[in-house]
Amino acid sequence: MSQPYRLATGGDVDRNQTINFSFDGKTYTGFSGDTLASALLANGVSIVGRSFKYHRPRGIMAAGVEEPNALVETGDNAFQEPNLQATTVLLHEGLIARSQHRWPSLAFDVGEINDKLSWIFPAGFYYKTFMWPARAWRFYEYFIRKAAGLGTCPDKPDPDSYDQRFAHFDILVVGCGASGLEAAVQAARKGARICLVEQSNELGGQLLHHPEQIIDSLLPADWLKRTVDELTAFDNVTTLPHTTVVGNYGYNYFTAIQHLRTGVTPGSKTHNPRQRLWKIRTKQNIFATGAHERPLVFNNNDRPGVMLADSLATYINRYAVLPGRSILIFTNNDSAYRLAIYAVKAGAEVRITDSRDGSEGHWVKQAATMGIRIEFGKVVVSAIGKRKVEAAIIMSLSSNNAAVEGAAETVPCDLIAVSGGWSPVIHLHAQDRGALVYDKDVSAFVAADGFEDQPSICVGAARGCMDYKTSLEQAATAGANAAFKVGFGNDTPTNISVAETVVTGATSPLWMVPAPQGSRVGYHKHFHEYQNDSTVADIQLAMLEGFESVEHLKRYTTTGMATDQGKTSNVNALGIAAQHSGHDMKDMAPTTYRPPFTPVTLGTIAGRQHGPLFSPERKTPMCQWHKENGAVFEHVGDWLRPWWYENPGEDKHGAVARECMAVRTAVGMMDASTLGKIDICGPDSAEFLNRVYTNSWLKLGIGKCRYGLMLNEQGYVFDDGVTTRLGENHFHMTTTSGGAPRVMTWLEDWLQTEWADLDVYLTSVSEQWAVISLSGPKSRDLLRNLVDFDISKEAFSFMSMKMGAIAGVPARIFRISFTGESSFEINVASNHGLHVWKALLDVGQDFGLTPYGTEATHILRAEKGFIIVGQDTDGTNTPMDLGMDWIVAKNKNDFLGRSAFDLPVIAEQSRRQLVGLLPIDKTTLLPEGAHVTRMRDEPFPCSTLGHITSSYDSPILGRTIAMGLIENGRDLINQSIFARNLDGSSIEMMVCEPAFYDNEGGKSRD
Amino acid sequence: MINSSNQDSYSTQPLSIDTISVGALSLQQLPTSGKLILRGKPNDNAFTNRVSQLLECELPIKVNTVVTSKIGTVMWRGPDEWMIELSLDQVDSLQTDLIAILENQHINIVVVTDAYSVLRLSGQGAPDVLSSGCSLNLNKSEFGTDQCAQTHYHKIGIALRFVDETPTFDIFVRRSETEYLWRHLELACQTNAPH
Amino acid sequence: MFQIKCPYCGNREMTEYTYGGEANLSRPTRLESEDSLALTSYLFSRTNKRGIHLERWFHVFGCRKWFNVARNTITNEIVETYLPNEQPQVVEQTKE
Amino acid sequence: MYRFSAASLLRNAFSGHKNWPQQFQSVEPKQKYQAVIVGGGGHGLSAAYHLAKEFGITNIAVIEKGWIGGGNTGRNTAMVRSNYLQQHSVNLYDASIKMWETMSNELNYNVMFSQRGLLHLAHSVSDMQEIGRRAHAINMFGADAELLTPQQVKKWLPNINLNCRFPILGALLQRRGAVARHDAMAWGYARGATELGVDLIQNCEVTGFEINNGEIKCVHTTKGRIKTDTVGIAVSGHSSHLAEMAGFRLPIETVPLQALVTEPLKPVLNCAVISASIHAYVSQSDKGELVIGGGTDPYVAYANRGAFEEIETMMTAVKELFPNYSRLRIMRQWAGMVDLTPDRSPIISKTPIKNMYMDGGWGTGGFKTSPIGGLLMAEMMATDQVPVLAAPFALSRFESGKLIDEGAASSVAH
Ligand SMILES: Cc1cc2nc3c(=O)[nH]c(=O)nc-3n(C[C@H](O)[C@H](O)[C@H](O)COP(=O)(O)OP(=O)(O)OC[C@H]3O[C@@H](n4cnc5c(N)ncnc54)[C@H](O)[C@@H]3O)c2cc1C
Ligand SMILES: NC(=O)c1ccc[n+]([C@@H]2O[C@H](COP(=O)([O-])OP(=O)(O)OC[C@H]3O[C@@H](n4cnc5c(N)ncnc54)[C@H](O)[C@@H]3O)[C@@H](O)[C@H]2O)c1
Ligand SMILES: Cc1cc2nc3c(=O)[nH]c(=O)nc-3n(C[C@H](O)[C@H](O)[C@H](O)COP(=O)(O)O)c2cc1C
Ligand SMILES: [Zn+2]
Repeated sequence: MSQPYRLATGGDVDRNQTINFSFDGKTYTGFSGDTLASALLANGVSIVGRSFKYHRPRGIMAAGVEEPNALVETGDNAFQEPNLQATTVLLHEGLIARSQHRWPSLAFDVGEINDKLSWIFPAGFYYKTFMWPARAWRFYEYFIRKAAGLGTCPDKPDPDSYDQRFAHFDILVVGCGASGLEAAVQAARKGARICLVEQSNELGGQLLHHPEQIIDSLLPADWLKRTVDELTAFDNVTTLPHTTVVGNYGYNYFTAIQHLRTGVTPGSKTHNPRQRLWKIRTKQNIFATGAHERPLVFNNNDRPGVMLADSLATYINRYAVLPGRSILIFTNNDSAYRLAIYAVKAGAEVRITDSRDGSEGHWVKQAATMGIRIEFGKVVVSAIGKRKVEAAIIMSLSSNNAAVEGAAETVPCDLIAVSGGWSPVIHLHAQDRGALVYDKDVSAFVAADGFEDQPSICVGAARGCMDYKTSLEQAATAGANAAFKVGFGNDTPTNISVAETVVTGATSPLWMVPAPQGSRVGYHKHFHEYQNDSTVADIQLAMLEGFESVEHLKRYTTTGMATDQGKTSNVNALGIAAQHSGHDMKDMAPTTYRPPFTPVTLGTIAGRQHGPLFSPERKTPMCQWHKENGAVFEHVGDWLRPWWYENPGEDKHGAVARECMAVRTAVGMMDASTLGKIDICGPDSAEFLNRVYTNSWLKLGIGKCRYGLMLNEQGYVFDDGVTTRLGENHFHMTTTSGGAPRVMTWLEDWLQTEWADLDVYLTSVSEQWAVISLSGPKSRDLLRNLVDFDISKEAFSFMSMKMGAIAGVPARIFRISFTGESSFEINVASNHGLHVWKALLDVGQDFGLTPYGTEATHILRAEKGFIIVGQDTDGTNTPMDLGMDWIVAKNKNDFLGRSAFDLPVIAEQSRRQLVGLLPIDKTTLLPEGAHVTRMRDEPFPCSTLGHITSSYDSPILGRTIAMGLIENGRDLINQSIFARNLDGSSIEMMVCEPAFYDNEGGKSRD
Repeated sequence: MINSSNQDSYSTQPLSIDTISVGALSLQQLPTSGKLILRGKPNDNAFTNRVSQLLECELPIKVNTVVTSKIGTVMWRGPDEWMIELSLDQVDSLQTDLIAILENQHINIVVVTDAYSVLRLSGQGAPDVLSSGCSLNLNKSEFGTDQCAQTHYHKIGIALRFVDETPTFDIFVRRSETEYLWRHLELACQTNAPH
Repeated sequence: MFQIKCPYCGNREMTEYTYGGEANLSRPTRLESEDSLALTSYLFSRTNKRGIHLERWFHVFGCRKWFNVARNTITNEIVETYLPNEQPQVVEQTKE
Repeated sequence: MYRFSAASLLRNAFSGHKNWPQQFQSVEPKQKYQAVIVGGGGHGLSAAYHLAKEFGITNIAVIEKGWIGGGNTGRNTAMVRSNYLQQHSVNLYDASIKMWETMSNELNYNVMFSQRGLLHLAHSVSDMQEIGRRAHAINMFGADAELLTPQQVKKWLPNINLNCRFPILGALLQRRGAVARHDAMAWGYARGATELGVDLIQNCEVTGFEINNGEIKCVHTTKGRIKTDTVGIAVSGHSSHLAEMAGFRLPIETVPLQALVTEPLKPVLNCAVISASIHAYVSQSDKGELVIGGGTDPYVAYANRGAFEEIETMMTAVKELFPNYSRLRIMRQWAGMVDLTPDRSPIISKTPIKNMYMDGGWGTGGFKTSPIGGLLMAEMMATDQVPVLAAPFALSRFESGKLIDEGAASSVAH
């Protein structure tokens, strides 16, 4: 029969919509409205997973996010998703689910041997063994890793897409149970902007399975409808079902995960994202997040068929599934009596074992009236049945809860429903360091009172309030109050929903059921924590071994460290520890609560930020042309720059050599648009430059350019570039491409804080200007054809700037050179960049104009011994180290970094200095980064003299060249030293001045 | 002959595409507009008066506001910084005029026409599209008529201008980062437009 | 995640700002720095305050202004923001 | 010492695991100790162990304000490597790796030291230059380093997206690079120290020092006044606070550093991988979680938590490197407070107070050096001499300006 455990009537499932799904290859049917868990239960599937350590068979225990056992993998191939709780997977057509962490099958799992051997392997056993022989850990580890882990990671990129949204609200209400809805309605009525979030796909919380709960004389369904309708009518309310608030990062900043669709849409379009990350900024927050029921801890309490009482009620009333026929309820509080009533109504046989002495509560009385057998003062000491509960053993509990006594009765049953009390969901409060106190009445931790000035409050079950009437009152007050605090209306709620008062008996804590005297297994199978198989015995052992702090307990026993983060187990674990050490619960503190509340898909946080959207791929105005003309690109920061241009049949080496030679012998052109550019204006501009650069700027003539080095306050070079005086009070600064934002921020800093007296304005114009560097002996002849002014050597001297037109558009042209050849840096408005680039190409044909990339530039400048900041410097070099003493003004009182020159370290003898290096063998290319020794083949380990910063094969010189930062390098000029390969071999090289070509510099002035 | 607004050679807008629309949402790369950054002291009456006279509107001194005049719009960018957006062919003359009237004052006028491009996002749900990477509060009450703001979209800086109640926003973005923003917004439009 | 109130633009997410380190470090003049202690303590030494910390922030995605913030480094509460040429109103009392 | 072994496990199994001795013990402080170590993290515990073991000084106490190993030791991503840039650093860190290699046996405690290899990815020409320089340096200084091509990277990391936004051009491999079980190291040292007679005092905060003529005389704690004439400080993120108590100031800023774990998985990543330029690093724990970290939050904070922003940066980076990790889920995130120095190198040093020593400033990377840091501080405490390995890391370098710059190499934490 299909769905043998489905009830004929009732529930929120749609029996007209059958859904086919598979679990471990077997196909089943369920109904629309089911979760995977409810559908599996309806089909009588009792084993769903295996536990982490002992591989014990496990079934479904809960009905929501607190489920520790029933973890499955869904989807195939790229759509595979491991470790999902069957209780939170919505059933959908074609759902493929698999059990995990078992081999070869769920039913017969070889790993179960661990359970047999569990008596040898208590908590932390792995710290005590696997140490022989020495260093054998990697061997053991191989097997241990295989045995550990749960699901498997997909091996293909995620085909799904994810969305992100930032949103601002006045009030965030988390949880749409009775409390959350009431709070939201109250606040909405006052006019505040509200975000109402519910992790389940349906609104209603507990009300969804408490069908007898009358509110405002309405049945729950009707009250829910009325309330939701009212909320929907407000346009100041945003309701987000199937959305979980996962993180409270403080100061009213929350993250939430919205599930936008279920199931797999193969080939799904990017516009149909699977999940959305919300970043929510609010002013007031109400946590109406309910409470999680706790299990009771007895021998074999993890057997399939042991379920949380209220979860079982959920399956019966919400999903119309009664997964057993004969239910033994084991409780220490009144709430489970509701289940008794539902279960009997659904046709089950029910018997109740209550550890308390008695209760006069409403439901207890009702259950008694219905003739349900209730036994007080008794406990389940053990579950019987390995793959499914077959019976329970019951004994009496001694008056101090310390022992069990009397005869053991075996009660046949196919389900044991347990309720060990309720733990309010205080996670969001606690994540933000909200104070917690132990509440005796609730037997759990709740948010501490006295935070009226705080923006967040817990209400309803989340505050430990376990009856609807008070919860609703509390919620209504909180809602009105929150609205009032954000400036809407007064703090008095209107038309509070009223529930009947229900008398309930007190919860009597029972952290663990004592093991019967002489029991062989003792506490070794009392699981307080299911997924990681943490038992009462483990806690006892840890404490015996000196792990007293609960944080130690957690880490030694791994309790609370599983995917459910101890939602059902943490309070019990504390109770057990308290009991064991003789502490009062009020002196115990839970371990730290941390985001996320429930696990969050990594891809959801990444959103669309991957591939080209990971970070901007910045392109210059001429980029498209480069692409179409064989450019191989280099990533420089976010920029894409042509590295070299590959002609058909060329390799990198050939292409770069061709480009270099073109510049040296004819003319080349490079896109230098990525350079940082800053417009500097104001009466104190020259003084400002004087302070940020090492050299003098006051006397620079208008229209003249000068190279400058910027130092940080430690006296080390951090950027360089050419700055030009456009007018008396007006300069144009260039910076390195990568350093542009940093330099701008740095300059603003000095201007706005330390030197606020200087009248200077800075404006970034990096992207206003496209820059084309035209370089080579024929550059002038070429350019002449395109400009409308005199560019002769006499009229337009080296290191000066002129404005005029090129190819019909305005330009600023700078006579500066980074290659050592006669060069023109042509700046035109970015939108003209491509136009001018193409115009140059047209005219350039006759001159052998060759576009060249960054690699050629680097070679050309190295031939000249020009540094690249960041390559030939590493943030620890002074200008003197770089052989650039000439750029440090001797007569200036102060500039940034100057003071540091007085530090002993700067004056030190053995500093590394930039020198040129010539391999004795002209064809040997020195490895960049190679370190240097004075002696050939000096055995490693040894000390370094320094390292090679730049190394190239120079086409014009027909040999390899290099530069390096070498200790006392300048003293070694004309001596030979040795670069050392990784294998220790030596390459002999000669130290020289860092300049290899046209050392007089005549060419660039040409 | 030489004219910075020489339209023919303005061949290279950052994107080759102009407009997409998805449902009610549209995203558009606006044709290049003229843009000037104006710097000066807001408490210097000589400065503000002269600028106001020339622009025929008050200089927006109030934080995050926009003033529209015959010449174009003036956006607040900081306590001593404004951006004037105007038609391309008026950039040179306005620059010249400003320089002339503000002679000998500590001010600065910089043309940034090409440094930024402007994307126009319009349609119901536009704030949600922007919110896919922008943390600014775009609720109507917080960001509406005559308002502008500089903020960020994921990793890049943007400036937003509220255009109309459709709602329509103009987004000023660095030229080289335009494509990044466009691609993000295009996908966000597809997600947020009702299907 | 805290917000910072830019003295010019108003409250914005911290993601719009960059941190600029401790405020009120006094940069020794050339002469003073010949006493190298003044210089090295300016360069390296930090109060690293547990409690109210005076620090600098830059509104990089906004008005591009530097300003100062008094922030409690234990709770991240922003007590005050003020301009570079101003003095904070908080006099540090709280240690914890 | 009670020896842990397979045999002892079996023996205890037969008695229901009821007879295991305490691994370590928390006691109340005595009035006087020969030496006091402030901070019960890896460094403090290692110092105590080595002081007792190597120098025979056992009348000592470790004072811990919370629970031992609960500081950064308990919240770090447990990467152990010595592939630093500067010679002094490589020497120091490699000496520590050598101690790790024998630690399980030395302590008779399985610290799960797993030398599975560690890759630093290079995403640009300048990254390549940086790892090239580092590889050559490490090699020359006697530790191990190799340079990998992208194809070799793919062999080590079958799921890597070589062609990510910043394509991978190569990697630096250190085969002896490792991960370890961080808590076990703390507990192992604590057990070893207890065994040698050291007093571990938990839940006891140092609140002040009595200093006479520039000499340490007495330590004030929340459990009373303790006389001693030698003090070692190893409190990582709290260093400045302790220094303030002693009346001096440090070149340190304390910033949050965050990390997180995914749900446990079957083995999917068999080495550790760091990408400094796109800000993430990943390894898989023996239990199966992917342990992920990134860069620090930028501002001073003592809150043991950070901004979501950094988490987002890490997740985008991880997805960019391993697009198949996208559907995995994050189970828990946390943060520590790390003590950054200007040059990102530690301070192992005498202090302005006589007989007060410090082992700190390890910033984002001092888990790996718990053994050596502790040993060096122990030697200073026992002899008042500065060992050769420690000398370059003295506080005085911030007066001379002779820094040991590891900044370039540590833009991402590990
Ligand atoms: C997220 C993260 C990832 C990291 N990843 C790595 C990594 O992969 N590899 C690596 O090598 N390093 C890593 N680190 C750095 C590493 O964790 C630390 O450098 C190292 O643990 C420091 O050890 P410690 O013993 O000095 O400090 P801690 O372990 O922090 O111990 C200091 C102890 O001092 C105590 N204390 C402080 N003040 C007082 C007081 N007044 N009185 C008494 N006790 C006090 C503290 O409670 C604390 O327990 C990481 C750090 C973090 C936060
Ligand atoms: N012992 C008992 O009898 C018992 C126990 C619990 C609740 N209740 C009853 O239920 C009434 C409470 O209703 P309530 O509204 O306080 O709780 P509830 O459990 O009905 O509702 C809480 C809702 O919050 C949601 N939620 C929790 N964390 C969330 C998150 N991070 N993000 C999004 N959604 C989240 C849950 O899915 C749930 O729907 C109580 O007043 C009580 O009468 C009774
Ligand atoms: C290497 C490593 C692995 C971890 N694995 C887990 C884990 O599997 N489950 C878990 O809940 N926490 C895990 N944690 C995090 C701890 O639970 C905890 O968050 C961390 O030690 C910081 O302590 P705190 O959160 O109590 O402040 C791990 C931490 C580290 C350093
Ligand atoms: Zn601002």
